[in-house]
Amino acid sequence: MLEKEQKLLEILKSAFQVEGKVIRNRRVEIWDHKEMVPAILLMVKTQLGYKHLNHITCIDWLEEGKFQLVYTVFSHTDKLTLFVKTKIDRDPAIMPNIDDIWDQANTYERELREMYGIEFPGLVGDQEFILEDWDEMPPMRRDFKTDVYAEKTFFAQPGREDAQDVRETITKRSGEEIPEFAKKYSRD
Amino acid sequence: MSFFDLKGLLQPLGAVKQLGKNPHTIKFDDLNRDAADRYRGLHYNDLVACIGCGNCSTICQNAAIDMIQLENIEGKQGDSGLRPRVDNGRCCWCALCVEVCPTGSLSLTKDYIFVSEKSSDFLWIPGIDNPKAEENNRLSFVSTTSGSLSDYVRVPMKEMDSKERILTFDEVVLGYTEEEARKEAARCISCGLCTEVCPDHMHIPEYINAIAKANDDDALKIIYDNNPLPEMCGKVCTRRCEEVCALTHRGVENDPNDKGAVAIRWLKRYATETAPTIELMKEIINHEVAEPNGKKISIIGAGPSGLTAGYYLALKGYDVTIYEAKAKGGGMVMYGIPKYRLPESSLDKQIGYMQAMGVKINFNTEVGKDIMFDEIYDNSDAIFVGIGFQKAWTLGIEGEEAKGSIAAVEYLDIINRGDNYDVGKKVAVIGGGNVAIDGARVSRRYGAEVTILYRRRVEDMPADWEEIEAAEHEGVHIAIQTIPTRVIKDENNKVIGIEYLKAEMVSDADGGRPRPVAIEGSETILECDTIIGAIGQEADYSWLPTSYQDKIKVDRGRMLTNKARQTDDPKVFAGGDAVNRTADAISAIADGFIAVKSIHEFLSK
Amino acid sequence: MENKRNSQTIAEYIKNWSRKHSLFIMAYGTGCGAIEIPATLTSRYDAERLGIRGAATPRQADVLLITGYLATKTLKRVIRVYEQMQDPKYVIAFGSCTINGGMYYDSYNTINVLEKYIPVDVYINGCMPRPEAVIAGFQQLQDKIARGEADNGTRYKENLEWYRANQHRVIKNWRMPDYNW
Amino acid sequence: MAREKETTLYIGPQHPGITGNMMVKVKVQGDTITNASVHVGYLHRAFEKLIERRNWLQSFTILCRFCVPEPDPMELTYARAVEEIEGREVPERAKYIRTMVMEMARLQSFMLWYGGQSGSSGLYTLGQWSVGDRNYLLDLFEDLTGGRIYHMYIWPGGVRRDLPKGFKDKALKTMDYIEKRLDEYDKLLFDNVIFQKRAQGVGIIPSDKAIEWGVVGAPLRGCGIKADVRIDEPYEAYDKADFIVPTFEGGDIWARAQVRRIEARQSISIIRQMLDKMPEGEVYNKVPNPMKWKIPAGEAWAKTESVRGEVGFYVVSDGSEYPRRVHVKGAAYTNGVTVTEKILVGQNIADVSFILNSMGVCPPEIER
Repeated sequence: MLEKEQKLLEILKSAFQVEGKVIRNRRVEIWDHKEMVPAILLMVKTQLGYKHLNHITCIDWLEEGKFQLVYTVFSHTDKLTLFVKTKIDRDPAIMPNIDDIWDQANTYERELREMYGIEFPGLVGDQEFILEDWDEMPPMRRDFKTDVYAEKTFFAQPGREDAQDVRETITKRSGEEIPEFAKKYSRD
Repeated sequence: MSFFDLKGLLQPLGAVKQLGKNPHTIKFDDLNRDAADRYRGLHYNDLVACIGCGNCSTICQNAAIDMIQLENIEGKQGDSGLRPRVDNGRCCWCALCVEVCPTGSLSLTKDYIFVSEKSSDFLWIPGIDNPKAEENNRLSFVSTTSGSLSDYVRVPMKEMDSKERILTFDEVVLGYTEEEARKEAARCISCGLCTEVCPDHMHIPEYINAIAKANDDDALKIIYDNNPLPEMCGKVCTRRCEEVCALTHRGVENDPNDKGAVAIRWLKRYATETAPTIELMKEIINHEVAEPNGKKISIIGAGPSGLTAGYYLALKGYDVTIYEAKAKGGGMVMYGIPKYRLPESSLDKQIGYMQAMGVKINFNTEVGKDIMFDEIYDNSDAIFVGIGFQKAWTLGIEGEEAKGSIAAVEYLDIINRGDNYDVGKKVAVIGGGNVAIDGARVSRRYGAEVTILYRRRVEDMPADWEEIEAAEHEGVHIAIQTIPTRVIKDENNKVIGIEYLKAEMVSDADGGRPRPVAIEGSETILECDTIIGAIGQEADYSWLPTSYQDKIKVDRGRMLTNKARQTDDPKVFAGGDAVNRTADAISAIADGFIAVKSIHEFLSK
Repeated sequence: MENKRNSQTIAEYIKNWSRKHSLFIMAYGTGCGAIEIPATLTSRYDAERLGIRGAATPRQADVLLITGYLATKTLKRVIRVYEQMQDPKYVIAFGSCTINGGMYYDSYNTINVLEKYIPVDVYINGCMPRPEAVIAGFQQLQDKIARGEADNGTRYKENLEWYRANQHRVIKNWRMPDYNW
Repeated sequence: MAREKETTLYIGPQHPGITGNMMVKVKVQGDTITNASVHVGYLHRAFEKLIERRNWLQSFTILCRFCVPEPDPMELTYARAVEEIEGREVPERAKYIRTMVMEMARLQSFMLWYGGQSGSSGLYTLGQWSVGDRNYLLDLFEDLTGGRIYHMYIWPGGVRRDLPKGFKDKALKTMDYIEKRLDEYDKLLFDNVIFQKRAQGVGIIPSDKAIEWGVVGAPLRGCGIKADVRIDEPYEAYDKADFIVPTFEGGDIWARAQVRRIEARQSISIIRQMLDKMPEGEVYNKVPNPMKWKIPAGEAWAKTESVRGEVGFYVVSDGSEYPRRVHVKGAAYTNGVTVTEKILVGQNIADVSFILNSMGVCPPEIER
């Protein structure tokens, strides 16, 4: 069981001294510093047959002040998926560019640059990918509040102002007084 | 492939053979054909079945559903009076609102064509805008109990085995574990319909949500906001809140009693159990005590209402003294409820906490005997009377003064004081309330064979169904539709049996609940050594000097107060069983809480 | 129908009658609702029965279908397309999103109320509207044309400033030629 | 021959031949494309942002909108990712129903592709046929799920409702009809010399580069590489189904079309097998009250095979009621952007929409 997975992990561990684990069958993850990521990806692509870059994704851990980047690569021969994960600072967010390893990484990185504000030194291509004339904070950052922005920018159809809150209606009728500190547990 | 690929040129011409065929184009007149039987079209709401809980509005990820007040729909207990209105400019026809509707009143219909030239036309009140949808059989996507996303089955409460528990007075209910409590709390849809029914208007959805969010400290704090005896309530409350729970409307399969309400009582109990010591309680609840304001308040009776008033007045900086005739606080809760339901230690802890917060309690001090009412009246800025009902009603049948015939309150009082009372081998309990069941179950613990005689049917019994079930599990026999007529005694004036008549239920002509009517000649004799009467109690006003009675009025056993629990004497407030008609602990607590506000107002003037 | 005609002159009546039977729709699938357009136009529902068919360019089209949500980036193109269309021109809005934002009401990149940016003749509710509903919407539009009330192109011109102000709120960098009528 | 001046052309977003609301900016010399760049963002609704504000169950309704022509793989992939993090079991019957729904979705998407592929080569009759016949499949969906386009049927824990009465008969009848019709389509498309001439040797993906370029789905199998999530990582009841994954050499539009031609028939076969083998039982492993449903912290990568290729969801939970991150990698993201940009070079302007159709470009999936 999980022999292929263990073997892959062993190879990577001995080559790069990375931390990692076998998540389940067909899923292996490794963690490393951001500087090492291009080297690892180049190695798995050229030597281990992980030629298919599925995607690059970013997770915003706002509380920690970190971005987690996940590079997912897949081997069509082993049918294994390898996740190369790293955490980088949110400000300034800089990550080595890998579009010389995979061309399609260019679009993924352009998207990350636009949506999270992560800089990839040496990345070519238009600054704008999906958005147009965007002058706010990169929208996928968790501190960007899309509902606030939408309310401010767009209109809402009138006629719904008479909506009432169920909890409020009942408290009004019964005379119950909910203390301030408890209100955060009320249904919103 | 040559340029003149004959096959490649001719094959497509095969399409020509479709020419004379019947087209599959839908005829113009049929364009409004019915959608599928499961189609998710416009909303329909059964306005009568709907309880306005607003769960549909909460689940809607598009904020499409507003709860609004409609004409002709009034709120009542268990119904907020609001009804959903769908903004079709938001709706995405996902039908999640249908899936979470606890009553199943909301559904989607087969109608889907909704075209207008004005954008303001798309506010849709289901049930008002398509009143005939159900009649016309247009409902398609309806809620089913099995497919519904709300969870209608409560997490079962673990109990001591019935064979084991009749040997001991240890607590029967074992309480929720943390995991169970989180799971049960997660069932709550937080509508808050329950809070209106609770006499004390506790903040139920808030503390349940705090438990669900794994924040037990906050839960306890919220509970203590207006209830200083939650552990007692968590164990023995009559919990009218659970009767109106939004999740009860579908019932639970194969169990007519359990309606699947959120176990509000058990969750409260769980929250209180997270603070097992007085020190910990002080730390968690962290109530601020105001600077002493020098005003003196006396409270008669350390029952739930007196304790509640005492606690919150003490927090406001008043100098509070409670006078209690008995050796321990808690009143009826202490002396009227058997220890397997409410252990003494649990009450001690709560009262101890109150004492630690500055409430003074003078035990063994009976007003009218050890201390005179005049003295209290003259030395206090305000008085709260929470004396409760201690005197039992008599059965009013021949021979009930015989030896071996005892009122349940007295009986429980003796047992709870720690004394013994020999019930003999066979016991007959008369009544169908919680007190009757208590008397029966206590007697079972003394090894007696117990029969409960009740005038009506089991489903008419005012006792909790859980209590009735527990009694049956413990081997209590319930003789329904029986009307006791006579106590049979021997030459030593000792009870040896009870004679009763069988009754049949006659439906009431005025539409009331069916009445029991005795069947002539159906006299039956039940042999027994003890008869425990549990048909009701009343208050004792011998402590109240006649000079005060023109202001502190008593009518048919109850003290008269205004809404603020103030008697005609502005200094005197009253609450609890002696004032309200519901005679349960939570109403007494509510009275105490209301009195605190009015006393504070009265003294702040 | 007769009453409607009575208030119009014969010439107007004939004009509207012919207009309502020749609705060339702009082939611009702006949102998810576009998926039901092929179904509406093809053999099963066959909207060509009503004189509805596609047109490739804005200049040739009568009806602009806004098939659902509009991303702000598309809004700019839609305004351009709408202004290029020749009078009489009609707009049919599909789905909840055009009425009050639909499921994207809180998205930073989609507009919520379409009629603030371009005038709308008919709304079809649904997410997505089925072909039957789409056809019902077109019938409503035909009815509106027959009544002689479908003159939103003129209204747009008259209230251009108001529309422009709303459009500028969303489109930050205009960079478009101002339309010369 | 003197070199002609290079001109920039914008194809789309409003263009009858384009596959949805997107734009291809091409530089042309004469008729030949020298450089192409795909511009997206016209359908950006910020799903991944909106999901931050929607809880685990509410998210499922919005997810199917990722790809309009084929919404079910999105629902399934999300459900599978959530189930993996939570460790939730799915009843056996639900697995079969899910597999069947997936194949129905693939089949109706193939029908749409027939319309698009033939329409972009000027063969409008087939478009009328296949898109018209697709309605019968949508009728099946309507019976089963209650929706025509957006089904919102597969959710974490199983599927929403069991099969309605009489569904099996109706489905089998529809399958028979569609199978018969597929033969007719072949006569109009694959036997048609116009299509053959236009498709063969056009839009070639070099087979040695295909994997590296990130090509997935039918275009990859059209390069002779046997790769399909359904056999690489069998999910739901695919391991109990008997089907072949066709591959064709060449990497051109013709090869991709052939792959789809066979896969459409395989879909019919799988649907029949699923209806046949489906066990009795529950279809839904109930989740708790959705407003308070928490998923333990964790990350999962789930993928399924759609018509366009593999659809992957990277789902991250931080242990709360709301997903931390749901990242969607649709098949069109690479197929429709970088790969298309590459293979368009050297082609005719007239072939642009033809190639886009053969790559299965679905813009809403790219920009989300």
